[in-house]
Order: sequence, then C-alpha cells, then structure tokens
Amino acid sequence: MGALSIGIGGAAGDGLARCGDILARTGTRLGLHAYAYNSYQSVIRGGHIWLTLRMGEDKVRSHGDHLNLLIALNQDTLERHAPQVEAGGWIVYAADRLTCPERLPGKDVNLLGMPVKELLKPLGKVPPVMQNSVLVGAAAHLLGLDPAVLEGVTGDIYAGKPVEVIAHNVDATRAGHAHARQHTAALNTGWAFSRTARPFLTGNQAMALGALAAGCKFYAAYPMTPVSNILHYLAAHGPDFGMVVKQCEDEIAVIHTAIGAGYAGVRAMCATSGGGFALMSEAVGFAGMIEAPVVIVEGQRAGPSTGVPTKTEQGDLNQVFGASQGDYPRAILAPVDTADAFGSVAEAFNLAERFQMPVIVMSDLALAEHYETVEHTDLDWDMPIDRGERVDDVAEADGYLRYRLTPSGVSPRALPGTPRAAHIAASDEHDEAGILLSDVFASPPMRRKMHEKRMRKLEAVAAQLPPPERYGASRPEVLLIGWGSTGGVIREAVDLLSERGVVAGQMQVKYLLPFPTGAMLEAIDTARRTVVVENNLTGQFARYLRAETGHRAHGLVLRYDGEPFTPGYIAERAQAVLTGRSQPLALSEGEARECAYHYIRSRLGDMAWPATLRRVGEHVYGEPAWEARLEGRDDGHDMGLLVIGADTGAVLALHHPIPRTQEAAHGHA
Amino acid sequence: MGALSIGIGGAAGDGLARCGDILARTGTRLGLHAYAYNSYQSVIRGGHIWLTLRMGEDKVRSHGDHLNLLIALNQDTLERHAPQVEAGGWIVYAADRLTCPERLPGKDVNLLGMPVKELLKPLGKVPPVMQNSVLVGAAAHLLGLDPAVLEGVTGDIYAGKPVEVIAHNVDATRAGHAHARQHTAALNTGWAFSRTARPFLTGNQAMALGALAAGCKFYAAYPMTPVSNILHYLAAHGPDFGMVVKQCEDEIAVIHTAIGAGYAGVRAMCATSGGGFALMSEAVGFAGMIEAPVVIVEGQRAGPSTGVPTKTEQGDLNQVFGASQGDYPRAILAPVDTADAFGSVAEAFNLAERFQMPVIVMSDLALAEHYETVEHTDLDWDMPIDRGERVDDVAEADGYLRYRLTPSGVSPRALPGTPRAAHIAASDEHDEAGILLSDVFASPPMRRKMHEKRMRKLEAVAAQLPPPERYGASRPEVLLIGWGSTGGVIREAVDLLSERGVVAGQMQVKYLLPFPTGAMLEAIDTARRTVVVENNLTGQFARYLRAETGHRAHGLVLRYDGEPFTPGYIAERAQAVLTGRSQPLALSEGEARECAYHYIRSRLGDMAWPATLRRVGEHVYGEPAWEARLEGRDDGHDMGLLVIGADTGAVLALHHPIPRTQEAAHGHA
Amino acid sequence: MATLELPIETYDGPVDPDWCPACGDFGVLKALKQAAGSLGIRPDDMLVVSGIGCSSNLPGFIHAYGVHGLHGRAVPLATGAHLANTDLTVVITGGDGDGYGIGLGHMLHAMRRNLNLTYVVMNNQVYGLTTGQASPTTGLEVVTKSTPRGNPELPLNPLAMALAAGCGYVARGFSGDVAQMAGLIAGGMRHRGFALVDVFSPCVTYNHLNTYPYFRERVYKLEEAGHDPADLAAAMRAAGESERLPTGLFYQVERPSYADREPALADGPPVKRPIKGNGDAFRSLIAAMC
Amino acid sequence: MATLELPIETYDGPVDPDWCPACGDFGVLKALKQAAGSLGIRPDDMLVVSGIGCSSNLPGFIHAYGVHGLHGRAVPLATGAHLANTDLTVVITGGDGDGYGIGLGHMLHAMRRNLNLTYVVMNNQVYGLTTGQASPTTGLEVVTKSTPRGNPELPLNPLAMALAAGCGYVARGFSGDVAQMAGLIAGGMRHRGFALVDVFSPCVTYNHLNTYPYFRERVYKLEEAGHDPADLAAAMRAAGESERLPTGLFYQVERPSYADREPALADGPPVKRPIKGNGDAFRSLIAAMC
Ligand SMILES: Cc1ncc(C[n+]2csc(CCOP(=O)(O)OP(=O)(O)O)c2C)c(N)n1
Ligand SMILES: Cc1ncc(C[n+]2csc(CCOP(=O)(O)OP(=O)(O)O)c2C)c(N)n1
Ligand code: SF4
Ligand code: SF4
Ligand SMILES: [Mg+2]
Ligand SMILES: [Mg+2]
Repeated sequence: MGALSIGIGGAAGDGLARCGDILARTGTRLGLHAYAYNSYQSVIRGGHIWLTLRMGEDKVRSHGDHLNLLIALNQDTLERHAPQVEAGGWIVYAADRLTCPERLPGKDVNLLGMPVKELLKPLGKVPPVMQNSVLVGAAAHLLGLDPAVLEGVTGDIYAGKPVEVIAHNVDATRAGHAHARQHTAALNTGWAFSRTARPFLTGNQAMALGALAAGCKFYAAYPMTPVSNILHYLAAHGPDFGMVVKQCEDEIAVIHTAIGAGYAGVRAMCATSGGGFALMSEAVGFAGMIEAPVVIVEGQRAGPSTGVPTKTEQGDLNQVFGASQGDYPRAILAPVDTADAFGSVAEAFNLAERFQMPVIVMSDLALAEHYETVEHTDLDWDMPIDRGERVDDVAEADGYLRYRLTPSGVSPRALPGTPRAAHIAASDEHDEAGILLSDVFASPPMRRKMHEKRMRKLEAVAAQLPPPERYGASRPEVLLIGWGSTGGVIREAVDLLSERGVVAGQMQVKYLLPFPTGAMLEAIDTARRTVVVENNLTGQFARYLRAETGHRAHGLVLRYDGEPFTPGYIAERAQAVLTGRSQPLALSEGEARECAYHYIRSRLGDMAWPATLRRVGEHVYGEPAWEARLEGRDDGHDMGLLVIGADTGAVLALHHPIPRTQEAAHGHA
Repeated sequence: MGALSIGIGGAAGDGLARCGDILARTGTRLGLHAYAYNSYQSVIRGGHIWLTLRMGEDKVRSHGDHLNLLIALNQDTLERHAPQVEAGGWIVYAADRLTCPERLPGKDVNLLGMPVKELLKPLGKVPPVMQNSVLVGAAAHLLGLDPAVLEGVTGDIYAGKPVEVIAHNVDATRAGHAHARQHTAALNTGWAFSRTARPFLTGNQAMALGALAAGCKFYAAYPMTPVSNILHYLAAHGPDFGMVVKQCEDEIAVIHTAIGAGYAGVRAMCATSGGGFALMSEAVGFAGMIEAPVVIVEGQRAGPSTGVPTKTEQGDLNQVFGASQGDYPRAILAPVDTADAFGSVAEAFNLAERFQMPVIVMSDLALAEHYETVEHTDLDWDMPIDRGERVDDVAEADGYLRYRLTPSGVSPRALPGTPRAAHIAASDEHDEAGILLSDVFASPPMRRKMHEKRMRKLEAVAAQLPPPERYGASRPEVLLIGWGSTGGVIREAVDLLSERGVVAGQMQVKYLLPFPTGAMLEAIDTARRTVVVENNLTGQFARYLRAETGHRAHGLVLRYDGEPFTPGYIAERAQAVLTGRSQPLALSEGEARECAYHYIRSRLGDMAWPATLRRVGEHVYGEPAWEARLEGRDDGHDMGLLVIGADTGAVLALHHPIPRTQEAAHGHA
Repeated sequence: MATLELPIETYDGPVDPDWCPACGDFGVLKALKQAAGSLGIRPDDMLVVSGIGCSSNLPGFIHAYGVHGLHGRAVPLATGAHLANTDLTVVITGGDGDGYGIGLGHMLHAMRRNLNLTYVVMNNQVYGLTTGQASPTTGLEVVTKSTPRGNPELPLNPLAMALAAGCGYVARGFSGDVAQMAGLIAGGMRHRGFALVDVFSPCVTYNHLNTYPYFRERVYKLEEAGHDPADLAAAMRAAGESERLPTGLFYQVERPSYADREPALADGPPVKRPIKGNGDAFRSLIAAMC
Repeated sequence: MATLELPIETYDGPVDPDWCPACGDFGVLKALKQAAGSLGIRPDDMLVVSGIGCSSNLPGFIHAYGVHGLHGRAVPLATGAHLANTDLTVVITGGDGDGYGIGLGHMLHAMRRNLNLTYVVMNNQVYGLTTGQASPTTGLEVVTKSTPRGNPELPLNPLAMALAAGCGYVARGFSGDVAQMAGLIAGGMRHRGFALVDVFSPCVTYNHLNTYPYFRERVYKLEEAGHDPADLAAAMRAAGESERLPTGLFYQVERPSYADREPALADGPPVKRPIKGNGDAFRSLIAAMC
C-alpha cells in the first residue's frame, strides 16, 4: 500500500499539533516518510483546526487528496470530515463525548468510538486534553505502529513537562493502543518499517539550519507568521554558533540592522512576511546601492494586506520583484521544497557576498510550516562557502577605491576596520571613491557608468546559476510550470496525470532573478501545452514568465482560498485545460456548505448545521444559487433555508422556518 | 523662426531660477509658448546649475537640443557651455567678472560682454546677484521682448520683497536692456507676440490645481524631491478651498492619514517619491483591502535608493506595479504632459471613489518640476465629479453589508456617521458584513469569493478607460512607444524623424493598470518596428509591455544618467535601431570631458580644466580610453594627463606633469 | 461610574470576542462600552481604530464604526479620519507591541500635535497574537519565545514617554478594575486633545509573570493617594514607580487641540462641506501663473 | 579640551563640506574630529553613520569609515554594524527631521537597549536639505514653507524624550562653542551605552529665527550652574527650560550595555570569529529532528 492520510480536527487549544507530532515521529522513527500540513486560524483558542498527516514508505511530497483515518477531537470535526473518509478507512473519536450520526460516514468506513473516560479512570484526575493520547494510541494501533516506539516518542515530545504529565500521557497512549487492539485488527499497510529515522522538519527549520551551516552570524527579526518560528529557533540555538539574534522594534529596523551587520562583515539574515517586506522594501534597494550583502527570507501568506495570516499563498512575487525604487542588482530564489530550503539559504549567502547585493529567498506558509522528512544528506554542514573578493590591507593611503569600475562590476570590498581603506558607502549615487554625485560633484556620465557597473553583476550571476529542474516526460502533452514551494505537489500531480494516461512534465522554477529565460523557452518548446500552477488569483508568475520569455501559458491552475494545492486539484484542472474546459469559478457544493457553516457560526451560533444543499436556478435571485437547509444539531428540527449565490457567494436570503409553536398550532387546527 | 533655446548657467544660490522665470514670464505674457527645464543638484549653495528655457510661437514640448543664447553667471558655465552655442547665437555675461577665451565659442557666435558694475553704479551698493537682472535685460533685448512687459514681470516676480529691491531690479533690467540695444541689434525671431498669456506652470502645480478642482479636501505629505512643491503650494492655498494640509512625521504616517481621511469620506491625496513610496507600499494594499479611496502621486527621481535626488528617471514602474503583498485592485495612471497632469489627478479621484480603491499617479522629476505653458481650457475647474455609490441611511439595523458580494464588485459605501450602518473595515480578510475570516470564522470559499469580488472591479475600470493616444503616421516604419511624462519630447522626436524622412509614429501610454492590451497590440500591428523609449536602465516598461502583450520591442531607447530626453537623442537612437546599430555604451567625448571635470573638481579643486581629449586604444589600459590633458585655468600650463576607461568609466591613471621648476631646469640644461 | 446615558448593550458587537477565556482584554472592551454609554455616544458617531494584535481585534467586537488597520499604524489612520470628520468620537485601541513598539513614533508625534484622539493600550507586556515574543514593555531578563536566554532590553515606560512628549491626558487602568478604567476612558474621550490610557491587561496564555494576582498585589489608586493630576513632576515620579504600581489619572492639562489650530477646520468638518471649493480662488491662482 | 592624541587633520575628509557658508554643521564636524582626536581613535576604527539631510552629509566630509544611509534609519543601521563588530567606535550623525521625526522610534528603542552608540543630532529646527519645511522641533506658530499660516504643532523636546526613554548619557551642545561640544561628544564616545548629544546647529539659509545670536543670548552652561548630572529629576527640569537654554551634560548613568548582555558576544566581535560555528551542535540539532 502507498501512503495513508490521517486527518486530525479540533479547535485551537485542543492540543492537536501534539497529536500529529506524536504519530508522525513514531512513523518516521520507524523509517516512514511523512508530510504534515496544519490548516489553522489566527486565534489562540477556538476555531477549527485541521491537520493532515500523510505517511508511507516512499518519499511523500504533499498532504494529498485522501482521508484514510480521521481523529475527531470535537463534534464539528466529525460533522465536517466524517463524510470525507474513504472506503476502508477509520474514524477514531471519544465515544463518550461525541456522537457520530449514521448519516455522516460513507460506505465501508469503520467507526472506532473510544471509551475515553473509562480508559483514563485509572490515571485519576487528568485534564480533558488527555483524550488526545488515548486517540493517538488507538490510531497507532490501526496504522500498525510499534507501541514501544510510540511510548518513546510520547516521552520525548513531552520532555521538559513534569514527570507525572509524561507518565500520564504514556499511560494514556498505551491504554488507547491496547483497547483498539482488543476491538479491531490493524490496517493492512504492508509497511516494512526500516527503522532508520530521517529528519522531520519544517521549511522554517530547514532555513534556520541552512543559515547556521552557512556561517550566518547575525539574525534580525520582527515576529510575523509564517516566519516567526525561524526567530524562535535561532534565538534558542543561534548563540551556540556565535550568532547574534536580535528582535527589533519593526521590520524597517530589522533590515537596516541586518544590512549594517552585513556591511560590517558578517553574514546577516532576516525574515518576514509580505507586510513586513513591504516595509523593508526601501532598504532592499539601499543594500543594492551600497553593495552590502544581506539575505532576506520572504514567507508569503494569503494577502492582500493582513489577509488571512495563517493561510498560504504565492502572492508576493510582484512585490518582491518590484521592491524599492529604481534598478539595482539582486537575486531572488524560491526553494522548491523543504530540502531545497536548506540549500537555498546557504546558496543565498554565497551569492550575496560574492556579488555584494541583497538576495531574497521566497518561501510561503505552506513551505515554512509544513513538516516533511528529508534525507540526512540534504542538510549538509560542509557546504562550500564563498565570501567574495576582499581587500584586507591597503598599502598606500587613498589608494583604495571601494566602488572601482571593474569589467565584472564587482569591486573588491574592504570591511570597516581595514587599515587605510576608510571610505564612505552612500545611498546617494557616488563615484569610484564613494564621493557623492548628487551634490556639487554631479556628473551624468559618471552616474551612468556606476549604474551600469552595479547592474553588470547580474550577468555573472545569470551565468553561474543552474537551469531549472525538469521532471516527467521529455515531450509532454502538458508541461506543468510551477515556482517555489509547489515543487513536490506538482510532481505528484504529474505522476497522477501519467497514471490517468496524460503525458505530463514539470518545470519548477527556483531562480526568479536572474531568470533562466533560455532554459524555459527550450522546455516550453518540447511541450504541446503549458499550464502554470500557482497559489494566487492573478497568475503573477504566468505574467512574469510572459515578461521574461514572451510565452503565454495555455492555461493556469490557480488557487487563492488560502489552502495549499493537492495533486488531485492540480491534475483535474490541468486536464480541464487540455479539454478546453474553463476553470470553474462558481461555488461547488462543498464550498457552498462551508459558506453556510461560516454564516451559521458567525450569525446564528452553533446550534444549527447545513444538513442538505440544493442547487437552484437564477430566476429568483438573479444568479444560480445554493439553498442550504439548516437543521438543529441536537434533534434535526428545521431551522430555515439559507440561499447563497453560486457566482458571487453572496448570502441572498435567509428564510426563517415557520416557528415550531405556530407549526404545532397549524397542525392542531 | 521656430523656438529658441536660452541656457542660463551658474551655481546654486546664484539666483538663476529667477532669471529664467523673468525671461519666461515676459515671453509668455507676450503670447509665446515656453518650456523650461532646470538641471540642478542636491546642494543649497554651489555646484553647477543649468537651466534651459525654450520659447516660440507654437507649442513647445521639450527643452530641445539646441542652444541659441547663453547667459553665463560664472566662469564654469562659460567653459562648459560656450562651445555649445549654435551659429548665429549669443553669449551674454558680465565682462567685468568673467572672461570668455576665444577658443571656446564656435563660428558665428556673438559675445555680449556686459559692463555690469558700471551699469549698476547708479544704483549704489547692491548685492552681486544684481548682475542677473542686467543680463536678463540684455537677453530680453536680443529676444525682442518688450521692455515694458519685462519691467512689469520683474516687479511681479519680486513682489513681496522690500520696495527698493524691486526698484533696483527693475532699474537693472532696464539698464541691461538699454545697454544691449545700444550695442547690438535684436535677433530676427519673427515672433508676432499675440499678447494673450497662457498659464505657465509645473507638473506639480498642475497636480495641485487638479486636486483643488476635484474637490480634494485632504492633503498629507512628507517633504521629498521632486514633489515637495505640491506641499508648499497646497499649504499656501489649500485652506482657501477648505482643504486640510498635514505634514506628517514620515511617509507611513502620510499614507495612513490620507487613507483615514478617504475612509471617513473626503477626497484625500498624498505625494512622495520612490523612497517614500516604498515605505507607503504596505498601506497601498491595505487601502485596496478595506476598499478605501485614496490618490497617491509617485514622483520618480533617479534611483536606486537616494540616488541622484534632483535628477529625473522613470525607474519606479516595477515598484509601483509591485507595491504591497498579494493581489488587490488599484489603478495606475502616468500623465503624459503638464496639461494631462491636471486632468489625471482629477480623473484619479473619480476612479478612486467610484471603485473604492487606491489610485496611483506616476510623475517624475522632469514632469514635476519643468515649467510649460498650457491652455486655459486645460485647467478646467468644472470637471465632472463622480463620488461612487453611497449609502446614506439604512432603514433596518443590521441591514447593511459593507462588503456585499455584488456582480460588479462594487459594494455601496456607508461613511462613518451614517445612521444604522456601523460596521468594521478590516485589513484581515472578511465576509460581507466585515466579520474577519482570519479568526474563528475562517472560510476558504468565502475568502475566495471576497477576493474575486475586489478584483472584479478592475474589469469595469478597464472597460471605461480610453485607449492610448496615437500620433504621427498611421503605418509607421517605426512606432515610438513611451509612457508617462515623455509624451511631449517623443512627439517632437517623431516630428524630427519625419523631417529626416523616417515615417514615424507614437503611442504614449497613460493607463498602466488596467493596461490597454488590445489597443497596444493593434497599434503594434500597424508598425514595421517598435522602439520603447524610457528613462531607465533596464527598460522596465518594455518588460511590462511584453508581460501584458507578449510583444518584445525591436529596440529600446534608454537614458539613465539623470537627464531627461531631448528629441534629438531619441531620434538618433531610434534611427540606430532601424539601421541595426547597437546603442552606444562607451563614453562619448562629451561624457569623457564631464567625467574629467568630475575628477578634477572633486580631487584637484578648480584650478585645472580638461582642455583636450584624445581617444586611445586598449593595449595599455585593458580597455579603450580617453586621455584628457589637464591645463591650468589661469594660464593653460600643463597639469597632467587623466586617463578614463571608455567602457567602464574608471579612472585608469593620472599622470602628473613634470613639475614646472624641473621642466624649466631641463630647458636650461 | 456615572449612570449610563445609553445601556452597555448598545455597543454589543456582531460576534463574540475570540480572546482566550479570562484574557484581560475582555475588561477593556467592557470599560470602553461603559465609557461610551456614560457619555451617551451613539455607535454611529463613534469610530474605533486599531492595528494588529489580539488587543487590536477589539473593534470587531463592539458595535460602532471600526477600522482594523495595519500593525502599528492605528494612530495616523485615526488622525486622518478625525481631521476629515471632527464630529466623530475617535478611539484607538491596541497592544503594547503595536503602539509602543512599531508604532511608537506615530504615537509620540500625535501627542505633541494634541490631536483629539483617545488611545487605549492593552499592555500585556508580550506579543500575544504572534504567540509570545518579548514586547517593548517586557521586563529585563524575562524569558519569552524570542528571548529564551532572558530579555536583554530595558522595558519602555509608556507613561513617562507620554509625559515627556507633552501628552495632555495620561492615565493607567487595570483590567481587574473595569469601573475605574471606564472612568479613565470616558475622561480621555471628554478631554480636548490626545489622551493615553495605558492598561495592565494580562495575557493569560503567554505571560505567566504579569498576571492578575501580580497586579492585584501591586496596584494602588492615585486618586486615593492624594495625587494632583495637574502636577507634571509628580506625574513623572508616579510613572517611575516600579515596586507599587499606581493606576488612575497621572496628568491632565488643557491646551488647544490640533483641530482648534487648523485653519481649514474653521467652517466645520471637511466631510460635511460641499465638494467644490472656491472657484474664484481657483481662477486667481491661474491668473497668477500667467 | 584635553590635548589631542591624534591631530585634527587626521580626520580631514576627501572633499570639502558643501554646506552653506556659516552653517552650524561646520562646528559639529570640527567638534567630532576633535573628540575623536582627543581619544586617539584611528580613522580606520571609527564608523560614522548617518541618514539623509544636510547634516547627514557629514560622513562624506570626515576621514573615517562612513555609511550615508536612508532617511531616518541611521540608528538601526549603526546597531547592526556595532553588534557585528563591537571593536569599532560607532558615531551617528544627523538632523532633527531625520532623528526626531521619521527616526524617533528607532532612537528611543536604541536608548532603552543601551546600545553602545553615540548619536550627534544637528538640531536646526527645520528641514534644511528639502529647502525649509517645519521639523519636529520647529516652534509653535512658526512660519515655514510647509506651515505658511504658522506651525500648529508643539515642538518635540528631544532631551526630555531621551531621559524618559532611559538614555544613559544626555547632553546638549551649540555650534557656537566647538570646545564644549567636542568634550560632550568625547564623553559620549567614552560612555558605555547610548549617548545623545543634541546640538543647536543653526541653519543660516532656512531658519531665520533660531540663529547664532538667538542662541548666544539664551545659552548657559550646566556645569557652571552647579547641575548634578546624576540627578534625573534635575535633568528633566533643565530639559524643560525654554527661556534660557542650558547646554552641557544633563544626565549620565552607567548601566550594562546591550553588548554586555548579549551571550553571542561573549567571545568577541562576530566579524572576527571563524565563519564555521559548532559542527557538533549542528549535528545534535539534526538528531533532535529524528
Ligand atoms: C508589519 C507587520 N509586522 C508584523 C506583524 C505580525 N504581528 C501581528 S500582531 C503582532 C504583535 C502584537 O502584539 P501586541 O500589539 O502587544 O498585541 P497583543 O497580541 O499582545 O494584544 C505582530 C508582530 C504584522 N501583522 N504586521
Ligand atoms: C524616505 C524619505 N523621505 C523623505 C526624504 C527627503 N528628505 C531628505 S532630507 C529630509 C529632511 C532633512 O531634515 P533634517 O534631518 O532636519 O536635516 P537638515 O537638512 O535640516 O540638516 C527629507 C525629508 C528622503 N530622502 N527619504
Ligand atoms: S493570547 Fe493572550 S492577549 Fe491573546 S487572547 Fe489569549 S490571553 Fe489575550
Ligand atoms: S540649508 Fe541650512 S542646514 Fe543646509 S547647509 Fe545650508 S545652512 Fe546648513
Ligand atoms: Mg501585547
Ligand atoms: Mg534639520
């Protein structure tokens, strides 16, 4: 059997991340590959959190399209996700707290309602979240995970907590495992369990490790989802590597502090998300102008503006490309997966120092926060380090020209403190010595030559970058073109298309600037159709591709509701492009149900749920619509009809039911 | 005779702007058209300032390529510009202060050395700048300007100064005029002098007036070249129109203040240059998200970073297009000349309010600061005003949905204070009522629909914008494509090409977003060759054009030394494209001379000047080079040889001369 | 607390707050409603502006006009809305990170301008929404997610800063005492000019040091200690206390507000004036260019 | 002034200043050279960082390492350079608009962090380089290009702000007294932590109110008036004076600097440490992920 997907749902504060962590670590210690994505909200307690963990014996590159095992921590989760469990799958929940109405699960789906209170009784008075460990134990049994390893992992995950907490959790998983084993057989996964553990980490952690391995000695940050974890990680571990970690008062201070450190001679990095990067943008051009190295991580999240801060998007390409006024040299890299996140950061430092310029590494919430197993060799401590041309001493006073107009555009750098090389690095245009051209010594031709010198550096950068990697058929019917973090999921989509008989290929762009125009055009030439796949509304990369190559993709697969792609989503829409069908914009039934949920929860509280949906024509409401019948969650009584426009998504009407008393009266009349 | 160009040169603090002003106003009051461009530096006193004033009977659209009359306020000006005066032209200067060596002027150039001290003697003790009025008087005579009008203008320009200052200046112009008339005849300009005065104003003033006419009631700003004058102008006059003018502590405060005012219901504007806009960029997306109207003027200057703050460039297109994270609706307009600057601002307000979004008006230093005559009808107080759909009262409490999901994407707006329409406008994604989707009420499909609603507004904007204006031949051999401020100079280049027998046309793009893709493709189809003309290094617009249309221009005419285009510069390089010649990147002789000047003035002071230049091959220095022979400014003695790389612009060597004493010794040996 | 002109439910928002149970911000929300009710401000005439943070979510939980702005920028946003429509009562709500960190400069400049705004800062001495990093008011040596080896920075003293910046109304409340806080906020709303109400508003999830009991043990009321709010030096001294923690009105002085000095506001709020201004003035500007 | 360890010409820059003749900034440049000379700081070990403004052009006119940064951002830029190489003597120079306007927040946070930086602000109470608009220290009612009907804002009191922010070295100089200023700057450079030297540095072109004679009539020296720089309350009082204008050292207190508290600096400046850190620590981080 291939990979299996486990979904865990609950509210913020339900301790859901830890459930996932324990299951995943147990699997990975046993030698499995794993991939975990957590869909959560910007709220500290409450809401609906949905974690998907996919595990298997081969490399897992996305959280997938399936649901084989559901762990429901609350009623909401059962209601929303039980119908999604596939045939042969299982639903695990606390039977003494939740009820799983019969109508919810599909055919051949098994229920494992656990008597949580009873199983926990031997432990004495324990907090309600302890249910989680019981359910995790049960799930571990279903997955055939060795209970000894499970117990070890549980202990490790709770390390640092009081001993009785650790003991209780270990006991609870054990109880859950034992009870499940008594009542049902494990799934037939066919997994062999090599028991060689791979590192299981997030993109953020990979980047932090990449910085440490590259010898970065300065990290400045201001907290912002989805990159705050880099700060937490480096604040905890950086000092052991001689790294100064500085939280600043805002992102403007962050980047200037990093540039100051880079100018003074250390490898310096900072990270932020779109809004923080907007604030930094003036300084990015400044670094380009004074030719100071600095590495900036831009972790995209769903915008515009504050947007949906805990959701993913690839919507900042325009911003990163356009950052700061004027033209200046810089490179933009978008790592294609977790392993590449490590390498890209390390590479960014080499580019930044060799070419004395800012280098931006574009990540996004999905890459930054999802966990994935990588190989040990992907995290290479001994990567090559190139610090660029330096001047360590100057014989003659006044003999040093910081901005010498060289054919390569690179002017050897003297750090402050270097004897006899004192000079000024100015944000104003300057001459070879650094003397300002903006003031009395204006000189249009000198300005022109200095500007050309800086930009000339990009020619050498372009020459040294490897071409984008290609996957799949060499003469594909459809070439999927992606950029950055979607490398894994698009690859799975290519495999899926192949399974469905579509000859497909993939070009995943990592180097956005300088852009691999030649290689892209060559790849495009081999394909009958091209489809750009990206996580945003306007197709920013598709436009970018056209700007750089003139090629207009035959179709786009976009997603901009905050969720990351799945292979099935991509494959289905790519096939639609091939058959000339247009991308659906109207609300699907599932989406209409979620819209109804949103309306109910925000306006009517949690007594109702959208029991059934019906599509109606546009004659009444001016557009086709979905009618959701609302029912009481307790006894299924009629709570009215909610009408949602299928095109606009607008709530077109809420028809209240005839009040029960009145209805009764009618009945008796 | 057509238009004539008058050049006035001196140092900052020499009162040069006023000279130009008096001459220009005298001409425009007499019915002439005029265009003035001032090339200056970021220094309060000193440096080299060069003002070009071009006047004639027909509309003048650029400062041109010629020099017919030079007014030199210092020796530097004579040295640098006397050789540029064309045959039949004149050089006016204070003969008792400066000397004009014979070698400088070309053939058929006339010198008018004025005995300034003598002419000023009757006025008693007056400051040295009074020379200016004498020279202006002389120039007015040469141009055939009515001395009575000249005196009136002088009085007006000095209005507000002490009466004796006014009187002295009037007397000085009179004396200059009289002396010149005694000694030489006026030029034969053939000008008829209709004596109907047109407004003579800068792009900044046109924008400020546009805002006043559009009913803008709030202007926020932070000083920054080249838009500070909008602040000065509106601070002085805005309150008479009920406009609040607020200088803030930085650009971030500026834009938020403007957005706050726009949200609260007044028409609000702000202006900045590239660096300030970078700081504003986060907020631009915020305005897009909460759907608040605001107008932002981005006055570009030579970047990157602080760059050359008093020089022009069109280098911020990438930044403005890419401003802020994520996708959000907004419009970008780039007025094509001074008259259009007025109309564009007014139009921007209508777009901003009708579509409830930020609108950015892109200007640049050349447009912002050059003076030009426009027609009275260009500055129309009675322009139409469209304030968009509003809700002024809501019958039922809770009946109002601020972000209603409408088919057009526009949701009627209720201002704070409107009864029963209280709601929240959030930078987080939200539903129709404004309730946040980022927190407990997350809903991917609602997010998708709200995102689509906002972006849908741009379809209606695109539908209502007029296509770009076209000039010249309908089936041109070469179509010059420009954007924004270069409308006038490119038009003159088209005329020049036509004169030279090249069938040329022009498309000047004003609406950058939404982009007129269809109209552009049609225009491109009519031309054999396209050449994009823009004031920056990388051809930002050419890339933009390719992104929007797929069309790659056949050639580019770029300029990025800080100076604005002239018709001749464009025509010459466009012709080079047609004949397959590549754009020259090596330093021209004139540029090499300016580089030598820069080196001399910054390193050696002002005793030397680069007397002659010689081109040498690359065998000695690794690249072809210019050898500049330096001579003493006083007696022409040898001061050495300066070698400047023609490709890189680097100073390759400075060979000191054999010291004079030594030389003398040799001679005697 | 004075009797309410409008009942507190007048201001009940469209959704329930999603703060953690027992978060200090609940107290602030209640106090703000009481303050508005005590002054009888209609929800339609009130505008609540915030930045980003747990505390900055407040405008979503009150029935009034609201703008949930960008992190750190509530003050200039409120400034623009206020100057465009001086008839609105504009209140700013936010956190210590938002207001005293990234937004510090804006706040201090607004104070010296004496803009007619009331600023309520829920100072929980931590970044709540981003899950617990050090804020500008986190104490020296305190361990947080971003300072696992102890905070190396001296905390900022917001009240001292406000006093030094010339703020004309400086007060401090505590979420454990809603009645006092409501009075302080109402006082700020009545005050002609900028008013700062700093509030000890415990973050029960990420700050286990500055808790309700921590404050209960330390707070005392200035009004009960004979403090004279007209005495700037005494206010400065009180602001400097760190063993016991004074609450109440530290300082108040009346000066003309910015709006009082702005010539363009002489004829009323710009939003209520006709869109077209003075055509004659326009024509004379054009004439001056000829 | 103490005798010079290095002659003042040591610091002569590559070009002559292009300030207007008699601009107050000439005095500051001279005082800075004297201060550096008195401490014997080699130009190669000194870094002068600025923002944008006439005053911020200073690093171009002195022989030392210099960064002419962005408007308002000199403080964080200097912070990074300082922490990367704590062996450098880092001085920040700039104007009132740059430092007290757009850069105010950065400065105040740097003060509470007690970063080892010396900040010299040429406070000419106007925006010079942009040709004469109101600055945060322009007086109430003063007419400038941006306030043709009089400035409606109270000026900011930089010394009071610095004192409230916990700055450990607060001084004021006057361009008319280079010797005193040199001493104050040298004191700031010697001080372990953040030092502010605010300077009355007249803009002779755009400020015709706060001129040399204006200051000459009003200044007096704190050291001659028996002021005790250890007394914070007295410093605050002196900062509040507006009739007579005290110059000299207002306040000084020694506290550990930020660098003293930063664990990563324990083994010396990061720039001097080997590029590769601790491989074993790296491997144990990886192990913890398995
Ligand atoms: C420009 C920008 N940077 C960072 C963030 C991330 N962010 C959101 S809230 C917050 C801190 C909030 O702290 P505080 O103001 O104290 O509010 P609290 O949550 O503690 O109430 C940060 C840093 C952001 N939204 N925008
Ligand atoms: C982001 C940004 N905004 C605005 C400017 C324009 N600007 C340059 S200098 C300056 C003011 C300088 O005033 P101050 O700091 O007092 O220096 P001074 O010239 O008076 O010495 C401004 C606003 C800029 N360079 N960058
Ligand atoms: S995290 Fe803290 S501040 Fe945020 S809601 Fe919870 S208790 Fe309140
Ligand atoms: S404008 Fe003022 S501050 Fe600038 S150089 Fe001149 S006198 Fe000095
Ligand atoms: Mg907080
Ligand atoms: Mg100043």
